Amino acid sequence: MSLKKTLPIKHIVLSILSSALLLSLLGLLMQVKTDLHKSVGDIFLNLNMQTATANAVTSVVTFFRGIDTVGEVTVLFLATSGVALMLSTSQRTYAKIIKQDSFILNVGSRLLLSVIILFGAYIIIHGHLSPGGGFQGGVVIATAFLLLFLANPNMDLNHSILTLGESLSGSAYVLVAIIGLFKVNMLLGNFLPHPVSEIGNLISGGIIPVIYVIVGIKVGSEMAVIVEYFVKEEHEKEIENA
Amino acid sequence: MLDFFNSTQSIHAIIIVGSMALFFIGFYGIATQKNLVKVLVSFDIMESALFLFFIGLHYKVGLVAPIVDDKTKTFTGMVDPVPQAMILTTIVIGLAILALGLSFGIEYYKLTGRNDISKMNELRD
Amino acid sequence: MNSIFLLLNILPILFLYQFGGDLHVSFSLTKDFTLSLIQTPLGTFFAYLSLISFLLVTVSQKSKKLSCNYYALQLLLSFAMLIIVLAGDFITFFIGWEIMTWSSYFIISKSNNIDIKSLQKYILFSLASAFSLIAAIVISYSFANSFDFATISASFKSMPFDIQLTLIILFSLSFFTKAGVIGLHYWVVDTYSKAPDLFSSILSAVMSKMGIYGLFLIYGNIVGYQELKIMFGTILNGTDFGYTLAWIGVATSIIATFKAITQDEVKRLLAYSSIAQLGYIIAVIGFGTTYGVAGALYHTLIHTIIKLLLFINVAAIIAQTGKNRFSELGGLIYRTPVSFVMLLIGIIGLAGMPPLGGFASKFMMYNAAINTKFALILIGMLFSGAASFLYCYKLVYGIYLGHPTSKGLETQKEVPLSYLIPQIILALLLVLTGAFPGAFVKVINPILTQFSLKALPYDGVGIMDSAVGNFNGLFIMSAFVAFFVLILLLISRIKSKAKNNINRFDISYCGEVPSKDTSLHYGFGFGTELHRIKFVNAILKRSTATFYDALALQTKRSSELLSRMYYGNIHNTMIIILLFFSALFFIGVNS
Amino acid sequence: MSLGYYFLLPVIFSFLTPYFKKLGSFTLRGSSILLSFILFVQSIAYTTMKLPQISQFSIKPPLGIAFVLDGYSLLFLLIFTFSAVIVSFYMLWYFKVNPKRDEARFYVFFNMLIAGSIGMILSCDIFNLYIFFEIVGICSYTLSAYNKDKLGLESGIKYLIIGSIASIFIVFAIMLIYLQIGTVNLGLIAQRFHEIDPKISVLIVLMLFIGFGTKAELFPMNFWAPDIYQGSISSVNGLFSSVVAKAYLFVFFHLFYLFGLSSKYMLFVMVIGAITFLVSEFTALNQTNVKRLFAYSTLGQLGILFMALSTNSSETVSGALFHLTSHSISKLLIFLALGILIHHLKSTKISIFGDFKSRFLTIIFAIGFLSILGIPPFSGFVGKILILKGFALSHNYSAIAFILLVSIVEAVYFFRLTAMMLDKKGTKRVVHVGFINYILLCVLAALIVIFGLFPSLLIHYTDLAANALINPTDYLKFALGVGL
Repeated sequence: MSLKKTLPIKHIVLSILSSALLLSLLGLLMQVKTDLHKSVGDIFLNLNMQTATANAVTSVVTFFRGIDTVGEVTVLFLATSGVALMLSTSQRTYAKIIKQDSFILNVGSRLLLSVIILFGAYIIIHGHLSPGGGFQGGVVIATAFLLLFLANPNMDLNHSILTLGESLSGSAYVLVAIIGLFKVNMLLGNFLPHPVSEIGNLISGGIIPVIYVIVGIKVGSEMAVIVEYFVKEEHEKEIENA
Repeated sequence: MLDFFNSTQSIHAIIIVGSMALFFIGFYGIATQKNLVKVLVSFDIMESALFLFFIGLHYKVGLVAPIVDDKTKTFTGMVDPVPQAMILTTIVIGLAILALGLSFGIEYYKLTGRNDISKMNELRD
Repeated sequence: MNSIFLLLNILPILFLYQFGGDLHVSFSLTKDFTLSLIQTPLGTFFAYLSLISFLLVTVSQKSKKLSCNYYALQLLLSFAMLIIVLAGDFITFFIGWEIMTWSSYFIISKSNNIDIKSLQKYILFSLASAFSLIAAIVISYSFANSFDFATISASFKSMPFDIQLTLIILFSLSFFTKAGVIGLHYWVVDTYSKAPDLFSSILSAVMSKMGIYGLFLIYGNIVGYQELKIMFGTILNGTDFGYTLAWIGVATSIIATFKAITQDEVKRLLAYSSIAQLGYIIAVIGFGTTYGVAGALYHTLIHTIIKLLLFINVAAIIAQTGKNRFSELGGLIYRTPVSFVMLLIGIIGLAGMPPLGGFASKFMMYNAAINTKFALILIGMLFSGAASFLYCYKLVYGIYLGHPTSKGLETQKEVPLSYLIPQIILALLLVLTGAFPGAFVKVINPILTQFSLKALPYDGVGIMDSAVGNFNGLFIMSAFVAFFVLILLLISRIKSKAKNNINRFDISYCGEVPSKDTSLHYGFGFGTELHRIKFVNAILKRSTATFYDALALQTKRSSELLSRMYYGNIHNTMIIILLFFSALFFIGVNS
Repeated sequence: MSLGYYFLLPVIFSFLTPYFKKLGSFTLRGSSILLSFILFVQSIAYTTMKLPQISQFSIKPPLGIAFVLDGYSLLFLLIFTFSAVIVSFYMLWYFKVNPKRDEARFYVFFNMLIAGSIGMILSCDIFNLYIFFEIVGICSYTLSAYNKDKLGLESGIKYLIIGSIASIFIVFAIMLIYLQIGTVNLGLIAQRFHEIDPKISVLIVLMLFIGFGTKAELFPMNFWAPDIYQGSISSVNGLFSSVVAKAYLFVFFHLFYLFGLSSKYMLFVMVIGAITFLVSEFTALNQTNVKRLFAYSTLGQLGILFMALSTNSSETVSGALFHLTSHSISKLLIFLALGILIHHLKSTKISIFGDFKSRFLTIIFAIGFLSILGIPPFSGFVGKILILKGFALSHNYSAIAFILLVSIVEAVYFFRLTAMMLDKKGTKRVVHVGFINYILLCVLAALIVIFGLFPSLLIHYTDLAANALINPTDYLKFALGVGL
């Protein structure tokens, strides 16, 4: 019995099991051949010229597999709603933190805010030209808000603007998808002009940059909301402990 | 020696070994850890291992990122963009689930003061 | 309310009469299932039996204030039984069977003294019966590609022997459960005794007959008595199969008879008696001879009449006095004389004494056993028939004779007319079947033809034919009535002289003086002395309850064991999933 | 109307929910009902059209993603949208008696749950399917934690953990598929699945099995399921039982037949289904919590469905789909009625069945129970007999015996509840059902009876579905974009 207590048998068994699984899986995966068929991706690369988008990943994300992105945005939206449902209560009012915020931090963070948002916007807008895009840029924008919260815990976000951004961008995305149905008879069809000669320019690729901008706004506002909830939660706990 | 590492085959082998090792660290984690946050982190480790695995196996020596610039005018000699797009999507989903899980955990902790998943046993007959 | 449902009960009888044997309706449920109703002589016989029983019971329900639901369910039950006996294919049969099950379940649940355990017993046995039935149905479908009786019957010969045997066993199990063969009778007694009093009569008189109908359907129609003979071979003058079945029936009847004698509750006694009587029917049903089938059919009719009579009688007494045990009843003969006479007629029929119909049917069945030379079976039947005198005696003595054993019995009035009318009708029927046994031959002969058996000879309405000799029911009846009247006159002359001032405590009691509370009523402890006989005690001591209770306990234990897995430790659940994955991985990838 | 609207309309509704909320609860509820109603009516309209139908996104399949509606998915589409209509009406009552709840967010998750389930059955791209899988996942995690009490959160956390495991296996499988065949289109995968190295194909199948099997509540992976039911509100239970579990089941068998696995793994799935059935029914005997009880019953019925759907014979599969439809309706009926009962008696113990007095609810429960047990003349009977008939035609008598024997065990607890309801002893509290619920329960009960009496109404669609499932050539043609 004493042996059982000192030796974590479960852990040992499980680690042996994991390693056995690992080894046999490795044996299997080493045989994986990656050149059985011409993959869809290669076909996409060939087709990519038609979309007039310099970044093939972007065109796959927003156009070829566009409905995936709608779903993804929805998942993020649902997660935000879930977090909000869990962490917000109408009865609970956030007590203001007594701690005085530092002036330098305040000013410094605001200074940085605009730069970060600009950077995020840049990433979003150039999503179809360079690595990056709506998600990445959106998250960068959300970090700007995180910085604000870190510098000034008393800060409140303007929820109505965030909600507006969220709802409008989301609806706009769906609308773009539906307009495609009417214009080019295909949901999420590329109904804006996208001449191949324009490839590499900022305004090129038809709806692709539009979608990425929409996604950027949506992700940015949603991530900001999530960040806010978690930060506020943290502060509340501190108050309870104090 | 360096040539050896510069072949597609050996890069793939390294990626498989590395990512699977990471995967089973996560596997071991979810099997043994009882702290909710650690379990969620283990899931993320497993997911990251899968991302590495997937992206890594689609890299072949000599291919470049699928973006045209002034030098490359056509989409040839580039890596497959689909795995990247899929991984991008999966990352966001993983993030969403993580956020949701953490918010559940926070609420649960507030109510009960516990975060040990093996001790969550209010739901029983 | 009663009148409306009375009318609704008459309607199907008229409807059936209108069709006069040519009913053939079909309704396509899906492209595979066609529900069809076909009128056969056998079905018609059972249909009239059940419909008239329902009518009579509805008449007697007039004095009870029953809800509309109750009547509606009862009507549904009667329709379900109509569907069963008129069904032309197994799906229709099964639908009727199941509707019968649940509608009777809901009626039984309306009783005042029902408990959850008895209800559970009833429904589980009924469902087990139904599931065994459906298993047999789909297995036969897999060979015949049809649910139609005729098609299945035609293709039965071409099935492999083990399938044939399985089918016969499954069908028999299902119908045995409904009829309450010993071992499967666990539900019968509780249900009959705890159901609403008047509904018990339907349970015993009609619903158990559906099991008998099913057995006839299978042995006679689907398999065919000729085929049974070919399948199982012959022994003596009958078939091996019939012999086995006969032993099952005789064992049922003997055991149930002894159990009946020791019961204290009136309806429990009747329930056991019902099991015993159905045992007779099952004993002869498999003979596959004209007399066997005729005896079974005749006894089906007689048993229905008797059990309706007795249950209605007892229900009336229970409703009137509020007592349902022999130890609480007694001495009602002067209070309720008409009921007494009716019960007397009923038990004379039940005991199988001449001149009533009970004798004719028993005669037919003994005859069948003699005919097939199943001597041991005959002895067993005679033995249980003789033993059944005891419970018949207990029934009449315990309720009507002796002295009242509880307060309030002395001032009872005669039961309401609504109870008496059906009883009188039934008693008359019993007398008529006794006096004119030959009339029944005309009913039986088409059925015998349906089973491709030799028809019974018809020698006049009062005469019943048999291989060992005829008996003239009309003659016996007239002789008996004459004799009875004579005796009655004599007794009345003697009685007018006798002094009726004897106190029941005026007896020598071996030096002990009984107090006022000491029950001297013979019906009270009747049957306990049977325990002294070793053979009978061995029967009485054993009960299937132990087996079924143990089964229930084991099920509960295993359920407890299994439910431990589900006491949601999510960590363990995860590990189990991972282990399951690993196990499948090692098995799957390496093989 | 394009199939894409099944997903896009709920999405746009969810995005705009904050504004509906500002316009007042009437608008919110009304628009949600309107939404589910539109989708339901549209699904009915599809029954008159030629199948399969396709709706493409961005680019023609097999390169792009498309929604394909064949006979198999049409049946599920009808079930899901119908359940959505019923539950969205039911929520009117729920929010009336529980006014403090976060109504707007409930509608978001509810509608997306339905939309995600529909997406899962329509999508012909396995990665896209995975995204819908996650949408359904997130909605169900949140809905099971919707009460925000200890029980709710616990069930939410448990569901989330299990869901994460399942999704990791599925992602792994999808990655292996893409590595091997270079596509995620279901049609192309189906065409090329046999080209995969057998060992790797076993691994892929195994991972998909674990992933979808866990969510579809198969035996050794379903220890979490009753907890989830216990922790969430009854209308959500109804959705889990009649929509979510069925959606996972759909995907399981869709992939099963599409990838041509039926010959190799039929016995395995059948045995697993049988064990699920056995274990759940036995476990249910011992339960004292009503929600857990019905959860086990759901697991058991899923077990039967797994047994019957894996047989690869159109007769049995059609029967199983009939049974599935009838089970969905019955379980919805039972859970909705149970919600009313729990609200009035403030308990989830089994004894509440003996404590209420309402003839209407008694009849409703009785119909539900009898239908699930497969007793005529209710719809469950037709499903069960079709399944048994199918097994008989393939001479699989052990399966028949097994199903019937275990069904008796099932009958034990269902009739125990019935007997408790019918028992006259004890104090009984009068339960008022409410007008909306009265209508809803009547509709559901009427459907059960109608499908029992006139099964040909439904059998037409289940036959269509069974043929589409077993022989997916039409589906493949559309999924591959041939001739578009």
